[in-house]
Amino acid sequence: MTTTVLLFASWADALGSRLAVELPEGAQVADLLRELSSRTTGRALPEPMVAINQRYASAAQVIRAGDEVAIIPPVAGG
Amino acid sequence: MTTTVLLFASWADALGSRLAVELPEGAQVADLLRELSSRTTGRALPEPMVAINQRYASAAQVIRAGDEVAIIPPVAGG
Amino acid sequence: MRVALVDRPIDVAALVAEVAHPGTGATTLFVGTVRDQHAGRAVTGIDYDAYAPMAHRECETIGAEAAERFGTDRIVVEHRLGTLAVTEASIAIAVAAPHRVAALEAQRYLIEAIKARVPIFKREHYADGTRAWVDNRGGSVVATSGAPVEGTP
Amino acid sequence: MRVALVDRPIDVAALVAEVAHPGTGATTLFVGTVRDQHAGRAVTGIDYDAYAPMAHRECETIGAEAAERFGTDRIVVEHRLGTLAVTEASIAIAVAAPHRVAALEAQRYLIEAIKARVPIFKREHYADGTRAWVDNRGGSVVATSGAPVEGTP
Repeated sequence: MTTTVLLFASWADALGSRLAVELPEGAQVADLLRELSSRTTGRALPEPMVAINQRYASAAQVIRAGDEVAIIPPVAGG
Repeated sequence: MTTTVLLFASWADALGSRLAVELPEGAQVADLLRELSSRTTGRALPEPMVAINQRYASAAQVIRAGDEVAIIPPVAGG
Repeated sequence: MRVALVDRPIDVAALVAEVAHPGTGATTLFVGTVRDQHAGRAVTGIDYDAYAPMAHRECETIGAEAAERFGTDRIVVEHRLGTLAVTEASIAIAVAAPHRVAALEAQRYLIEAIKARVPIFKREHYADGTRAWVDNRGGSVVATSGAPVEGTP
Repeated sequence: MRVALVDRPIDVAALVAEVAHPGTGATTLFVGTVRDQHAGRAVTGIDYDAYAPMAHRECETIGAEAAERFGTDRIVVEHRLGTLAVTEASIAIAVAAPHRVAALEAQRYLIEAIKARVPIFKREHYADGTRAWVDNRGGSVVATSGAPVEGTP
């Protein structure tokens, strides 16, 4: 299953603002974060939240085909 | 000692906005309030604060000749 | 820090501009306005009266307290006196500070202290033509004028 | 209740006017502005970026929470995106309510929740030509661009 992941701020600087990631069926948010960490080894990136379909997701949430997945670094609004 | 007393809001409606009150030397704020109460018997006036020279005064503060004395009903600023 | 009792409409945007500074990251504005009702009665306007010299002095004291306590002197307070119509501003308080907590807490300190301590008085005008002095201790009516008064705004 | 992400200057006076209503007695405005320094470094501007559809949705959720919790839907939030100069407003929140406690507490709830939850990101521009993403967890710098960048405002 190929999932398109949106990235922002320092994560976008490191990996681009849109990334296609191959994940097994039934993959969870934690699996995605492990995969992304392997691509950023040695870089000082802040631990992100993950949103699925524009809502914050837990580490155990399963990613499904067609989900809008986003890597959200610590926010700075206001 | 004749003291000029400034009055506001409901107290001004009842007794006028400026009143000359005869007080003995050494009279305290409490004495002034007693004197004014005797002039407003039967009227539903709220208990006021007293200011001397534009500062809130205690019941025991002594009123001196030349003091600027004011009767301050419950405030309503804001 | 600036405080003023004014007898013309308050320009709230001007107050916000007045406290602006490159070193501030947060600005708060509080505006008190005349409501169309109070304690279940329809209100058409309010007269604000003051023991003006003491009210000015007490506002200055409160402003200095807030400046000291919250670490910013970028504070402006204007309180209007006279007869106000519904929706008009009776008070505006603008505060700017480097960080938001100071700006938020100074704003709250200022409005609470002004409401509790500054010798300003208000008389509400009701839709039935009567008027009454009210206060900030829960807003109870403490005295009502007898007959309806002409010229209620 | 209205929330918006905007790419032009925020007109704070218009926001205050937008929440006005004859039934409200208190209006609060919070404005966040770009400071000229942060963590000891001279700041010349900030880029605000967002995960825009989610940021808008999250602002609407927070606005609805505040409306429910504080009993007023006279709430307007505008957050600006793009490159802002020092003193420009990044966010403005206006709230009007019948009584001051609701207007003050809703304002604080809104700014705290927006700062904690809305996916908006900022990159500071420093006087030395560098830029860095910073966040709201105490404002620490979390990543710094390598070389100085041209065109810092």
